[in-house]
Amino acid sequence: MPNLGLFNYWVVIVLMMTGFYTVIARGNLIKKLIGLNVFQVSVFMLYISMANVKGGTAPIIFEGAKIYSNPLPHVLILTAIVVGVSTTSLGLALVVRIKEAFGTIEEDDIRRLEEEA
Amino acid sequence: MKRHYIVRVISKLLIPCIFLFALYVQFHGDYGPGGGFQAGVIFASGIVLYTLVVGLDRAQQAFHPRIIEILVAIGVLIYGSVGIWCLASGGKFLDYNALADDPVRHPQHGQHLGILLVELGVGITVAAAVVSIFFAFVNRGRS
Amino acid sequence: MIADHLLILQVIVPLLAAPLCVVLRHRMLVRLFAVLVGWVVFAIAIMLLTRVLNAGTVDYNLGNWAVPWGIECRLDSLNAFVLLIVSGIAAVVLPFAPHTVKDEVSGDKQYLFFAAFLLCLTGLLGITITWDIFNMFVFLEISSLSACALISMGRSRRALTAAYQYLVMGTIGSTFILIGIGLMYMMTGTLNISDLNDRLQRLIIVNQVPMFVNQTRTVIAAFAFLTVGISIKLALFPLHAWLPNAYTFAPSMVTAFLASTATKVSFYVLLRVIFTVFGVTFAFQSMQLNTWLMPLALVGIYIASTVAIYQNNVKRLLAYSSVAQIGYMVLGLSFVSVTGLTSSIVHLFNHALMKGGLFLAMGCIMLRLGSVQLQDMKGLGRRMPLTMAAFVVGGLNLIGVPMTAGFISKWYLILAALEQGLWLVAVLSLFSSLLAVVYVWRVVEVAYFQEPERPAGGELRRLNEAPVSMLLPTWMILGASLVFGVYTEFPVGVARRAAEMLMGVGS
Amino acid sequence: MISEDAVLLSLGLPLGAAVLISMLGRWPNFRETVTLLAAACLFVTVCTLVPAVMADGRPEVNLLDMFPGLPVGFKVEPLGMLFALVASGLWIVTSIYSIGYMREHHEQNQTRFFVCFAIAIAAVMGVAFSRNVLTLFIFYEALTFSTYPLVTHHSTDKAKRAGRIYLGVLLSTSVLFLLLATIWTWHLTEPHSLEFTKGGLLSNMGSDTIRQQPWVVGILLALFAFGTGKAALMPFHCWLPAAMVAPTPVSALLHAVAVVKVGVFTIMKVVIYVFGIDLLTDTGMSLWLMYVAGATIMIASLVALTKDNLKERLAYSTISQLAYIVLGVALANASGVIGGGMHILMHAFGKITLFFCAGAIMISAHKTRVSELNGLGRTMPFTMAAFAVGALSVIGLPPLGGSWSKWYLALGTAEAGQLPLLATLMVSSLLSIAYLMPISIRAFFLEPSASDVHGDNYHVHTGIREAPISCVVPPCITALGCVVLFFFAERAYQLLIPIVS
Amino acid sequence: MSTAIAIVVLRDLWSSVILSGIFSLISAGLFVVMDAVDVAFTEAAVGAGVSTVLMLGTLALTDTSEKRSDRFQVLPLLVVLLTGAALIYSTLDMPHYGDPYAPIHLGEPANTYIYKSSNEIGVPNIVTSVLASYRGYDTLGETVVIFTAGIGVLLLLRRSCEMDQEGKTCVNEESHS
Repeated sequence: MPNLGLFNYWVVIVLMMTGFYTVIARGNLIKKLIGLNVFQVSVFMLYISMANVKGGTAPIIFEGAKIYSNPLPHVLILTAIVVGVSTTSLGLALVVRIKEAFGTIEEDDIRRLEEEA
Repeated sequence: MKRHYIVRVISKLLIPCIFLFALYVQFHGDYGPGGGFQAGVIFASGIVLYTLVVGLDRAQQAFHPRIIEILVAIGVLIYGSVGIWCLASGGKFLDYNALADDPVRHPQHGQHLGILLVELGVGITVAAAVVSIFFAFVNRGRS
Repeated sequence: MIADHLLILQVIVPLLAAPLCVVLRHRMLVRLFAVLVGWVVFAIAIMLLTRVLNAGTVDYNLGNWAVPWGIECRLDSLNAFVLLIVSGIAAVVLPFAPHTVKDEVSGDKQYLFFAAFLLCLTGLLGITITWDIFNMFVFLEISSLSACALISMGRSRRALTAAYQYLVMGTIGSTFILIGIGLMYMMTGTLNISDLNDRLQRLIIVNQVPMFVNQTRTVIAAFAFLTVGISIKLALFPLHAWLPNAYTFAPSMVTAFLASTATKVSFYVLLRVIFTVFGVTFAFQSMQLNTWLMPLALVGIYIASTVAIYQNNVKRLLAYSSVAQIGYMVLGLSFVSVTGLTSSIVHLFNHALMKGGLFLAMGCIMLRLGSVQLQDMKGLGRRMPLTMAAFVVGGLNLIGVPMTAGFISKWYLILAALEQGLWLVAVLSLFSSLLAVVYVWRVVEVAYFQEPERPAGGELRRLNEAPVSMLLPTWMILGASLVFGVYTEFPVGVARRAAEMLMGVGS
Repeated sequence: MISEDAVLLSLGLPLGAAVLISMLGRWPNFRETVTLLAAACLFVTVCTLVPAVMADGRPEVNLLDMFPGLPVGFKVEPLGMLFALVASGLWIVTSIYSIGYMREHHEQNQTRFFVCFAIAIAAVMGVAFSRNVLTLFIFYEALTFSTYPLVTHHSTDKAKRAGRIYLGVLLSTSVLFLLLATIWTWHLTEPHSLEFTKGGLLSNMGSDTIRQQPWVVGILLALFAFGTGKAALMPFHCWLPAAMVAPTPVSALLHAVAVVKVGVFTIMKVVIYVFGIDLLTDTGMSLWLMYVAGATIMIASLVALTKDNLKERLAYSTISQLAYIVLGVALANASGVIGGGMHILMHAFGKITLFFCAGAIMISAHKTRVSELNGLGRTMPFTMAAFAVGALSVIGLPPLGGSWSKWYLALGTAEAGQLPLLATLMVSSLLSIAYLMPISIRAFFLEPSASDVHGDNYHVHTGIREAPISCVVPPCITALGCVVLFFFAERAYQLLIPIVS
Repeated sequence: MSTAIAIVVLRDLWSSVILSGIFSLISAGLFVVMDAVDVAFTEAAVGAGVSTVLMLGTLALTDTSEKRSDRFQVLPLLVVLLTGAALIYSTLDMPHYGDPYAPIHLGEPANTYIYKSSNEIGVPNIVTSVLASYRGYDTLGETVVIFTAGIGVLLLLRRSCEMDQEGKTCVNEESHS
């Protein structure tokens, strides 16, 4: 059963798709953003799990540690997290303004309002 | 939250610790986990808690939005100017070795200095940014 | 000493200028400062291009860390060219800004607006020069976040929803790109572009079987994710849903800037990933990418142009025509020949000019007329002669009339098609330019051969021509498009060099 | 050398005139003076080129290199020389005429009118002198766009619809077929070139594809022939009748001479200098074109019979006459080509006369229909006389210019052994009599219809009432030209001989 | 994982926001398990902290419950399944979890980061040294991203009721039309 080692990727993928589905299928703007969050976080998991090494430790050098997990993905993900939160905050700000302008945060209602306008 | 004394007292006690912890994370990032970004977030969360306790107005008196806004910029500027400094001292952009008094034998000094400043920049920007975003939201909610 | 660091300064100057704008805060000061920065950046770009053309590629290792440990920036004839376009457009658009921004963004926020604009510029430039694929992602985010903020500044409330749509779709796109990067990194362990290209051809042991990295299913999936992600950013049909709204409701200058730079840079990224990272053989022989792209491009051209014909909001009309024009670029790419690539790179340049000019003209009309609806533009040819003349020039460009830049692109596109013996494609793409005639001429007829109907009783509000500070940039860009429609050595020459480099033939 | 400057000048003059006119819009008299001066100077300039060309000189100028190895430039050769002479010469007459016409009609936007007119002439010169297909294409399109405002001049709905058809047909044919053909030619030649070369570009430098698959030649010829919509070859002729909404001077110069002739001229240039007559005769790929032309001749003549509106009738006659020229080229033998070339000249004079008269009638008698012309010969003797002459010339009866070109064309068909086409020519001449003569007959031999006697035009009985002098002189001049050309056709022949030898 | 599912299913936004916070927290835990302490730290601070706070703030300004959308779209599901399939497909040739011979662990740049950084940079925390020095440019970009977000939010949300020079009156964003 060689693929056992891939099991944890599969979990990550399922998570990703849950988030992705929320983004494209749900009508509620906030819900979309939450979905986006889930989506991104699970992508982060993909990166982190590829960085891991059996019997490795966190990449902080100290005596007695030989194997470290790969630090590069960690760095990338640190950056990516920041990007994610920035996106979320901007999106939320937009949602607030949309709520003020349209009085709703449901995609369908907004579309209807736009057709009228 | 003006009337919940327990909460207020506890948080009054808590907030300084939070700031302290933030500073620790900020400058201990080289040795343990953590660094500018985390520190910034923690610092910001401290301010957020403070705002929740004392209310927006007093909070904004303490941390004037305009100041915060400028701080956001300052952080980036610090980071960038470190890079420029490296240029000025004959290295490539962000080449901290150039900052060391003796780049050949002890480049680490340069690296230490560079990383310290850079992390500081990140910390300031992050903290200020989060706070100003938070303020913006709360302001919007009020009026 | 500066000369060695020009490459990085190209990005750092606007990057640091943005926070300075926030510190300065004063309105006039910020405006002047932004304009200044724009021209400095343009100057740098020109110097860089000349150097690249004379001395070949320019490298810059950030922090003096050798590849693959540090991040590298590299400039070759392709991205030097893109750099020139982006910075040039920015330099022209910035002086244009104040009048339009004045009645779109409230006074005490303008410094933020300009800061965001500079950040967007930074992002685009950063994407263009970097040679590190993850770094590309970071700057992609900078540009798209700031662009989103800029779009949301439009007058109509629909600008908000447009911006939201842009944000969500853009983030999905960039997350796809992120996945692609991750998968590729997983199989190669590097992020540097040339390093990637090199390691993709190595042998590795997968499930106890040796195979080439670029044959592994992981890399194939990575390729798919990257292509799709970039196509979203590029608004390649059918992933263009975000573009029309964004262009229609964004502030005039923002539309002009984004329309002529953002999609171009995305197209550059596409070229870079397909040709430099994966290489022609992989992309077009193993993956058969062109068999996907060519139909998509053609269908995109036709549907978008047809939709454009039925628009009554001229800005939206132009937005759809942008989607169609992107189709032309991708079509040129899908021929996988030097001429084809030349055509799409030349078109990248020309389209930046013509669309920029057209949207600037729209900005002028928006300022004076307060609307860009077709029925409000009756008789505008006599009321705003210079602006409408500019529009006509741009329109002729879109159609591809001889002596305009558009003709050059068309010429090479058809030539490339014929070289490949693709008759149908040649005829189809010629025919599609007739659709352009239709949607351009609708506007021209209304503007020149219809009398504006007077408001009941009241006399017709007399419009004065747009201010010089707006007409000048408009005409500068369109003038350029005319000049390059006649003296083609420069764009075609550079484009051909870039194309040969991408195809790996000649110099 | 002087003639190089002359070539540039012949483009610069009209353009400069256009600029001046647009600036002098406020003072009509100066404006018109500029037009006339420009026209005169242009004609003189073109004439200075004749000796050089007669002496087998080929003055050439390059403007710029648009693509590597593909310049935009000019090179004068006999055919273009002849065409330029016709166009520039008739511009003088037309401008005299149009000044009178426009003022008499109190037209709007006269400045725009004259500006576009000048630009159009410049474009025609560019076409006439162009050295390669690209240059020709550029000025061809320039002509299309510069004449569009003239067609929609009245900016009524009718005019706008006509404009759409005009632009639609001309642009789509040129973009779809002509451009494709141009690029294809560029692709087919080894080394790539679009130069008009004696004996035929493709037969000299064509890559192997040409020799291996002659059908390519056929397709290419089709693309070129139908691509030049201006030649009004059926089925792409409908723009010409539509364009008749334009003011008469436009119909006269542009749609009887300049524009349509640019069309046939393009076809001639392409056949002679791109394919080369021999290539076509060898491959026999121009046969179908002969029959298309023949069909156009017949159908157009028949349609002309049915039209009551004078200008439309003339338009259809133009279509059939143009097909004569195409036929001459398609025959791909010396007589045919020469006949075609001469017909450009002859038909130009004849047809412009007819249009002038039509305009004059419209001005003074306010009549546009053939059926209203009864007895007009008494009130407008000069006009109607000129009309008669022009008509006869178009029909091709001696002693008028038209007879020569028809003669050579007939000769050509005979040489090519295309008897059915020869018959076509004969029949269509008869038809042209049928649709042109009645007009003169009505004018001179019929009594004015009753409506006129009591109608407002009481002047029918009050003796001569001609159009303003500036509208009567031009037709007389051109009519005279028809006669003169009969006797001086030799010159034209001499000029054209080199292109087939 | 169940949390994620729950987020999709739940209609009440309050709880789904809280849940997403919890989700981030859990994932932070997972990161720790996978030896990514810094990331875990950040994720906890950001995902569970900042984002949640902001989302709650937003909820306070907007609706708290999602409208039940009766339409069930097939297309999104298809897209998602397709993407998922592509990803699963991609995993088949992946090095296994924790496989020390995976390409990214062998060779450069990883090894240098791990074994040389301590004397090149002299900082024990490799992540920090990579973050701030080797890939300092990325981090600069990251900072700028945050800065951008800050500016964007201010542009969007800051009320601006100051008189312009042009004498234009208070520009209220509500007056969008």
